[in-house]
Amino acid sequence: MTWENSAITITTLLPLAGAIVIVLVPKDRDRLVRGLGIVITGAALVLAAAIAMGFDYGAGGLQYVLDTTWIDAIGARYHVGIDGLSMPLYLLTYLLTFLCAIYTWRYVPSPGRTKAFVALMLLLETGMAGSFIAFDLILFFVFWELVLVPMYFLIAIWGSANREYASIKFFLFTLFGSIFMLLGFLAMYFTSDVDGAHTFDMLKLQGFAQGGGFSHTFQLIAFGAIALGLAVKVPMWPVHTWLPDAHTEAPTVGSVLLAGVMLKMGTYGFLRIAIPLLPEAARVYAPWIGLLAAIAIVYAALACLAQKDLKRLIAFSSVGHMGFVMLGIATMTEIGFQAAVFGMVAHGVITGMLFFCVGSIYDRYHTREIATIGGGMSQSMPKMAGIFSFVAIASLGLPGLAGFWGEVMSLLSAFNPNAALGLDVGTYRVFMVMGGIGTVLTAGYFLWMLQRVNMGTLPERWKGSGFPDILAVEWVSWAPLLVLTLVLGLYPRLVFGMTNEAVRSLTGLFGG
Amino acid sequence: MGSVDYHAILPVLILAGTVMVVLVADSFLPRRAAWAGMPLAMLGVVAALVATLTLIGEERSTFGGHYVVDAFTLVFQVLFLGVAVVVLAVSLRYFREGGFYQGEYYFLLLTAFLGCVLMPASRDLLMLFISLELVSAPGFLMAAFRKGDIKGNEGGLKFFIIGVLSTAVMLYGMSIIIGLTGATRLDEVATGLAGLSGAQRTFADASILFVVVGFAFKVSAVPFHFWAPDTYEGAPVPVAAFLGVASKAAGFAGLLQLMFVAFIGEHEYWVPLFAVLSVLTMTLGNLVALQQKQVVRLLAYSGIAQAGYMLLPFALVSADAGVNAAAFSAAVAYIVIYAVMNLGAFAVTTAVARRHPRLLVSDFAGLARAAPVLGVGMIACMVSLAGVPPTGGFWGKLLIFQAAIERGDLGTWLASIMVINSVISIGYYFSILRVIPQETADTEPMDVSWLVTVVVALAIVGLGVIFILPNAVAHLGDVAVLGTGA
Amino acid sequence: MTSQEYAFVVTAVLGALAAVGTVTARNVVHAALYLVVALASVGVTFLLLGAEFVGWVQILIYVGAIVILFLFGLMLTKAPIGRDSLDGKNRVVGAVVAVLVFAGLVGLVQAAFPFDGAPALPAAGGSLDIGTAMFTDYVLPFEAVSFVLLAALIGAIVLARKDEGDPR
Amino acid sequence: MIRLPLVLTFSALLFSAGIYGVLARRNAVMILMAIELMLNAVNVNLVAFSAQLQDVTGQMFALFVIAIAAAEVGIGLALVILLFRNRASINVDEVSLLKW
Amino acid sequence: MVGLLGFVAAEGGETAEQAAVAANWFAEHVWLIPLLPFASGVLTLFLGKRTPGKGTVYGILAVFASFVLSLGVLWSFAHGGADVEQTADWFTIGGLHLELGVLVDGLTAAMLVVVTSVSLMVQIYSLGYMHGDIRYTWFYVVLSLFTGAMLVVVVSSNVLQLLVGWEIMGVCSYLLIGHWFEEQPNSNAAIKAFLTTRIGDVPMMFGFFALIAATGFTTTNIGETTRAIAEGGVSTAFVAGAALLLFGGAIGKSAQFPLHVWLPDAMAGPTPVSALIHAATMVAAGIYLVGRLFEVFVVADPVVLQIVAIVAAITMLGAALLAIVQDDIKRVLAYSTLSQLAYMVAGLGMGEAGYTAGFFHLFTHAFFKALLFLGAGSVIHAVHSNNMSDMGGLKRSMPVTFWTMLIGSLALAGIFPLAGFWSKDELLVVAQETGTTWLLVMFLLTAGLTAFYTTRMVLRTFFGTYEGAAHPHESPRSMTAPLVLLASATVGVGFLGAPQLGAVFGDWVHFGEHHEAEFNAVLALAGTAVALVGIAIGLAVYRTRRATDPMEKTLGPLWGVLQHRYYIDDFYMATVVRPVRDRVSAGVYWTNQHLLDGAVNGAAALARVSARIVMWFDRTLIDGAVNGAANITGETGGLLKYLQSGNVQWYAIGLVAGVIVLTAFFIRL
Repeated sequence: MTWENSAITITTLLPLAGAIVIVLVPKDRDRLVRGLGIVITGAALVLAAAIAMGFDYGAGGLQYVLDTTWIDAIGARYHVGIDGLSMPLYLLTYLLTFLCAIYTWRYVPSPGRTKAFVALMLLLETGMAGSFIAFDLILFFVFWELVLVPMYFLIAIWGSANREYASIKFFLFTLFGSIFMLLGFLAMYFTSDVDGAHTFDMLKLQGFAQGGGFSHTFQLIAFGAIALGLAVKVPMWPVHTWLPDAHTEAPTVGSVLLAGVMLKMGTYGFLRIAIPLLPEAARVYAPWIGLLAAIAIVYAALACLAQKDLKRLIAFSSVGHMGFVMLGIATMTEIGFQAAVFGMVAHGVITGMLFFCVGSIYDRYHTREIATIGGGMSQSMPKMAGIFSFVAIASLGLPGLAGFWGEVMSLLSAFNPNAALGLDVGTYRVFMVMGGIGTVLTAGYFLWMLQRVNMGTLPERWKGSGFPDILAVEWVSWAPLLVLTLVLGLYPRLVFGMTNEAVRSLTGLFGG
Repeated sequence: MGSVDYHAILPVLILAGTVMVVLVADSFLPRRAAWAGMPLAMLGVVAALVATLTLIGEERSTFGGHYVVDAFTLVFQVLFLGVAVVVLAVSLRYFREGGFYQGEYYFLLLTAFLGCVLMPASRDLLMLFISLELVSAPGFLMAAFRKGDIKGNEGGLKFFIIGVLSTAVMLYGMSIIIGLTGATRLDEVATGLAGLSGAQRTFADASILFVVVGFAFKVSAVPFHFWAPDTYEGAPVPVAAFLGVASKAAGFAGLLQLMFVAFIGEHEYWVPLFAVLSVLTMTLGNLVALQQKQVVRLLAYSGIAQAGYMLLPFALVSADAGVNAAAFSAAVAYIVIYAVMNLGAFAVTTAVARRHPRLLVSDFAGLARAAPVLGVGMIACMVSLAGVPPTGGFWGKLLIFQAAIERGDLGTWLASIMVINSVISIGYYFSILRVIPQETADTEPMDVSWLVTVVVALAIVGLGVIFILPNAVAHLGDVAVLGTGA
Repeated sequence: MTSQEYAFVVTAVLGALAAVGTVTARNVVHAALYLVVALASVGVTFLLLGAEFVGWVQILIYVGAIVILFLFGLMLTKAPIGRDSLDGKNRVVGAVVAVLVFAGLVGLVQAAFPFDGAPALPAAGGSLDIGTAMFTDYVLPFEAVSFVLLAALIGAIVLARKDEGDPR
Repeated sequence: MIRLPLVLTFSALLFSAGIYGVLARRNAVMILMAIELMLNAVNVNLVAFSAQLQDVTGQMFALFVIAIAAAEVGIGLALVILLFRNRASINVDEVSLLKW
Repeated sequence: MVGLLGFVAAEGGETAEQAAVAANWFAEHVWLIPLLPFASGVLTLFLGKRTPGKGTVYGILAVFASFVLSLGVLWSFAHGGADVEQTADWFTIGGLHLELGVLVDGLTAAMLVVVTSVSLMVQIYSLGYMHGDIRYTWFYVVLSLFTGAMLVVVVSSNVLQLLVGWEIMGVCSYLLIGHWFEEQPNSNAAIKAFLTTRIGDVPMMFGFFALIAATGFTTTNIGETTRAIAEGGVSTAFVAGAALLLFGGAIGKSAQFPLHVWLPDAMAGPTPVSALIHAATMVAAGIYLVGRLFEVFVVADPVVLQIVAIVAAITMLGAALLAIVQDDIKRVLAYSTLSQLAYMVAGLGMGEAGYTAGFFHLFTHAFFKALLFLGAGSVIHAVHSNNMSDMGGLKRSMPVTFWTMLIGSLALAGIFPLAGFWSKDELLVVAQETGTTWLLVMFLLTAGLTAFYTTRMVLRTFFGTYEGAAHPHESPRSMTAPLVLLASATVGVGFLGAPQLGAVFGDWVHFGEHHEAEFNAVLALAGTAVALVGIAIGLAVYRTRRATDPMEKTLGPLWGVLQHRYYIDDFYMATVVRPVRDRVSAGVYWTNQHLLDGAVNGAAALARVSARIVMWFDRTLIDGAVNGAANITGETGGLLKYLQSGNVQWYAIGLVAGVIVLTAFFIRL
């Protein structure tokens, strides 16, 4: 065991170990548990950062690889590694969870139960991080599903009024999707023949696919199944309906991690599995994915306009933003893929931050109804209002802030999709125009939201309620995201630099 | 006919001895101390378990091949003895406080487990039959152990009537098979059957079905399942645990031997039969379970559905020995995993029964607060039973699934049906799961026997081990497959 | 047709009638008596087949012991008399099912062992072998069965006995 | 001597009669009796085959079946008596508290 | 510092060599110009409230420094400096290489001066005007950010960098229009402005994409992309499309028909903001964009430029007419701005020849329009009302304001020798030279109208009797000083383009070969004459102050049309809204509540109503399918459970029947 081959295993499993430690802490040591949460996630973040430091960004391919036997009965191996595509998302996972742990320092949402809360959060972290490093389909699937149960409980226990419905809907929807995904995996496994054996190894399958191992029809079917599973998680229109409920009902930390990281698992899956392993099918499906993505953008923006609930609005906006990511992916171009990864990171940072804001607003007002809040937040909490506006504006894609590059590059890539798709550019230009309309509508609902929340005068009912403006804990947990929003906007190379090599080899699969 | 291999039957001897000791001791114990039967029984079971463990790696045969010790036997014997430990542990308080006849109960329970332990080692029709009866007869009695409760009587009687009826049908089948083949040893039966043709073969096939009925009753396969929900509900909860886990696993231990050894040559005939049984069982079990409000009843239907999954590998048998081995090992692995998660669920239910005797689903609300270990344990078991990845239940299903896909055509269809069923099953497992973390007015901590807590914790650990090292369980099946030579 | 076969046919017809009587009689005691006849005819069949040991066991245990047990059971439960009190509502269904079973079984038997040209059975015999086998090859099942009986005995006592006071 | 099909037919009749009894009788003791008929049918088969095959196995089996049958009767009657004590009736069609 | 010394030295008339060194220094440090205001914005944000003067000092100093540097850059061009392009790697995405860069040519230099000087004036002016405002520091923060963003647009050497500045500018505009967001109309106006311009920005962005695509997705550099377009390789339709898309951005930002509706509403912002953003600088960015990418327009099908000219003509005349009927002094100026912006667009619409003229008008207009707005602000500050009906007779109480505004007004009317005269005259000359007579007529017509409404404004504000409630007084120094400075600029800058003086502006800003502007006495006279006629009519009509506007009677039904802004806003509402309204009866009330103001709100309402439909779709169909499946399985279970009847004999029948059926089915006979 060297650092090289064990680093990501240690980093990924550290939160899991931490969760076990936390379970063993006495129940009444509330502060200790929260402190431990911060320390563990912090340590994991440091390790992740160390991995990032040691990563050779110039080289393509996997690094920190560990490939060893695991469940030979079903042919699954423990194959982990990290490349430019995983790196930004891997780091994002640790950063967001760490910040969530800090945010939790102040209080754990009703009904308390700090231990369980922190432990589930850590379990979630392992699941999320693991899905970004797994290079074996079953291993990937395990991590993918590992996320499900903790998130279910985060929503079901610490959620708001309608939590039961939301949590079950979330669970069933995603499980439904992942069953299809698993079927797709198994189909690939049984069809594959590498050195006379079936395999779940992504890289081997990729080679097998390149060698023409999967027939055209097979690819179409397998891609359909896998894409369905991934699409639910993304979520793509029209299988997104779990998301507004889940996001809305989840506790703040849950929403942040859900929006910030979990949705990316779906889009990442497209880049990591669906497209490289089934490139022919990807080519066929691409325009349809693009269409759904374009619909999602417009649809979500319209839906946002109809929202009366602040958190629900943000939730719907995620659908639209992920639409841009999917549009980028659907172009199958280098720019599109890069845009997608950037979009994922940016969405994680910005929407995560938006959920933090909404959570804190809710803490003070104890309502999420925009009409009840009634405006005037700039008067009661000028700093909060300022931060909220900043993040909202970042989210609507203002150039110079993180949200911009993912959107604009995704639209740019749609201008001319990969020639290998053999499509008339017109199709994608229509998507591009829909995306453009979406950006206008997006600006519309965000500004309208700001008008109704921040602007105007403080309604009578809130006068004298003495809301505290942003608290120290909030500053600490938010500052990194705010800085990142700005830095990514001004210096997008931070992400593009990481992903360049990996994306190049990905696009290489299409000869485009 | 050599001398008896005492090492081989040592576990059985110890268990039988314990049965007698418990019985005798009970007559000398004052009523206040009647609970002492439990530690005695526990001691014997643990000793038997140790004796079994010393046999690991051995291949022995005694009593003229009626009793065989091999990997298959050992896997199941260890499983049964482990289950016995758990059932005993959860029984203590339930029976002590319920005013039951404790000594007799432990006596009957151990007798039933004696039958369980004999089942996998039995390699002829007669021993299988007697082992089955040894499991059933005490079962009938224990099911009615809540003497004052009409429901208990009713459950016991129904269990008995259906049990005896199916036994009669099975015996009829066995008599014909013996007559046609002139053999009772399973391997000889297989050879005998291979020599049949024409109408005699047809009669033999029909008889195979009759024989299957006896075991299908035991594993509660549709349409031989009707007793199960009523009996589980009427029986004391630990007895339901026994019926739901040990008795069912014993049924499968017998069925596996019959189908994979004795009747393997006739698979073309019975594979579609098992396909139908499996599909019917899982589908009906799941759909009806969705309607249940009473937890034990729900677990009964859940057990029916799970039996459907376990029956599926039987429908995968073909001429391809590789596929058969995969199916066999999948079935064994699933049974083991099923035992762990279902026992956990029953253990929790037993503890909850103390405060909420009616055991409605809603009675589990707030369990996570009132008894955290139980709450977590129940959640883990439910999630696992539902087959949510990557829990034990998932791995078990995946093994079956893989075998099914490997088999192709019919297997693919069955696999799809199983997937759909798994999805449906989430509905009712979650109906329990979701109430557990709820906040209730009644937040007073639940008084739980430390034995139950330990058992539930063990179940959690067990599920955790399966979760982290699924390989280990997956290989249990491989180990067992060697023993049958299938 | 040998004389033994004639004897068997008579026994069988008698036994069959008694069996039908057992399941259709309106009086519980009659039913029990029919059962005695049916079981006795089975015992006689065993004897005719040359299985003496089993035949005598049948007659002694069943006719002697089990039927008495039934009668006790009937008395203890004060079983009423009359068609409605003995038969359920699914007589017709039961009859249809039973006829189907009978037809099916006879069909299978006839197909597998055609009546024409079926050889006469030799005497079963072997009562001595039974004794030896019981305590050699069959010692394990024998012991196991004894546990079944023991369990049945103990359990039956526990369930059937009238508790005073506490135990439920 | 006796031809096998005849014996088997007798057995089939006993078995069918037993099935009818189990399905049609409402009195629990009557059901028990019917079951005894079924088990006896099995024994008839076993002994007949034992004769045909000239092998004691069938007879051995029959002896075990008799023993088990005795045990079952004991258990059955115990259950019936228990039921009677609690309900003052042993009609099985009235016993349907547990359903659905 | 070396450069600065060199600058001083060069001014002192030292050697040409030193001057060249100094000139290069300025050109090479252009990047500092946008950076300084950004830095000051950040400083003000974090330290402003703790600094004396509440942070205003950072902004003013930074803009002053930028202004000096800009002058230096312009000066370097005046001394024959060459175009400078500096770039630094930014990032690479796929094959697309992006650079951060500055591109300095004459156009940039001129724009830099305009932006920094007006910004400086406005910042100083705001010291007084915004004094005591609740978000005083914040105002300066945004003002600084705006200036920085505008400067980024001006110096950008690549389209995406330009887009960054462009959008930040938009957001600053939004923030400033909504500065007093406690009042809902203000925030409405802010949103309207942002969204309307964004509707233009999206096509513009697509236009950029087209440019990038023309290079094969390799670069975003303005020079290289336009070269790629010009050198062919892409179809003419593609070029025309790209040009039109780009023009979309200009239509939005420069408030041309049909996206002009936001600008009048934008007057809801503080007056200094109107002066800086909605008169002098940001609205000119659209024109600047067209100029920056003019290569695309030139090589494109001529029809593109014709479209540009037609749009300009419509806006020019239409807005001028609207200005006549306004009572709000800022709205008068706003429509005037629309109209004047259209002049510039029209100049560009005449092709290469009009390039210099168009930008010269932009240059002069920036100064006198800023002056007029600041003057109007001074008046508003005094009378606490925007309406001219609340003013009158302020000549005496506010002399400085009056005189400076008078200069500005005359410049706007195009009276010799003020700035407006020269630039308008140049446009007339180009129109005549290029033979676009119809445009010439439009120019003259608009000029007459301009003179008329300007006269109306001055008369109604400063002459007659005061009718307001407050006690008017002259504004403080901080406000009058910028007025005076701008007034002197208004007097001076026109001569930069005077043909008689060599028209140095043309040396700086030209497209292709420098187009030497001729002086055409006939046209000059015609222009002046038209203006004078306008003034005369104005004087005649408004010499005596009346309760109702005399034009109301004169114009008859036209008055109503103009009051309703040609019903354009209403038209948007009706065409977009009615289809929905007819179907959704509940929508009627709702629409009335929310859609009274303008097209953007109308569009938003349409969006909101369709959003409801979308929500319904979401809830009913998609969720419905999921729930439906769940119900079906549940119901099946509900029926199946009755199999478990509780009667054990039924169980037995089930068992035996099962055996029979299974045997019958599977037995091999």
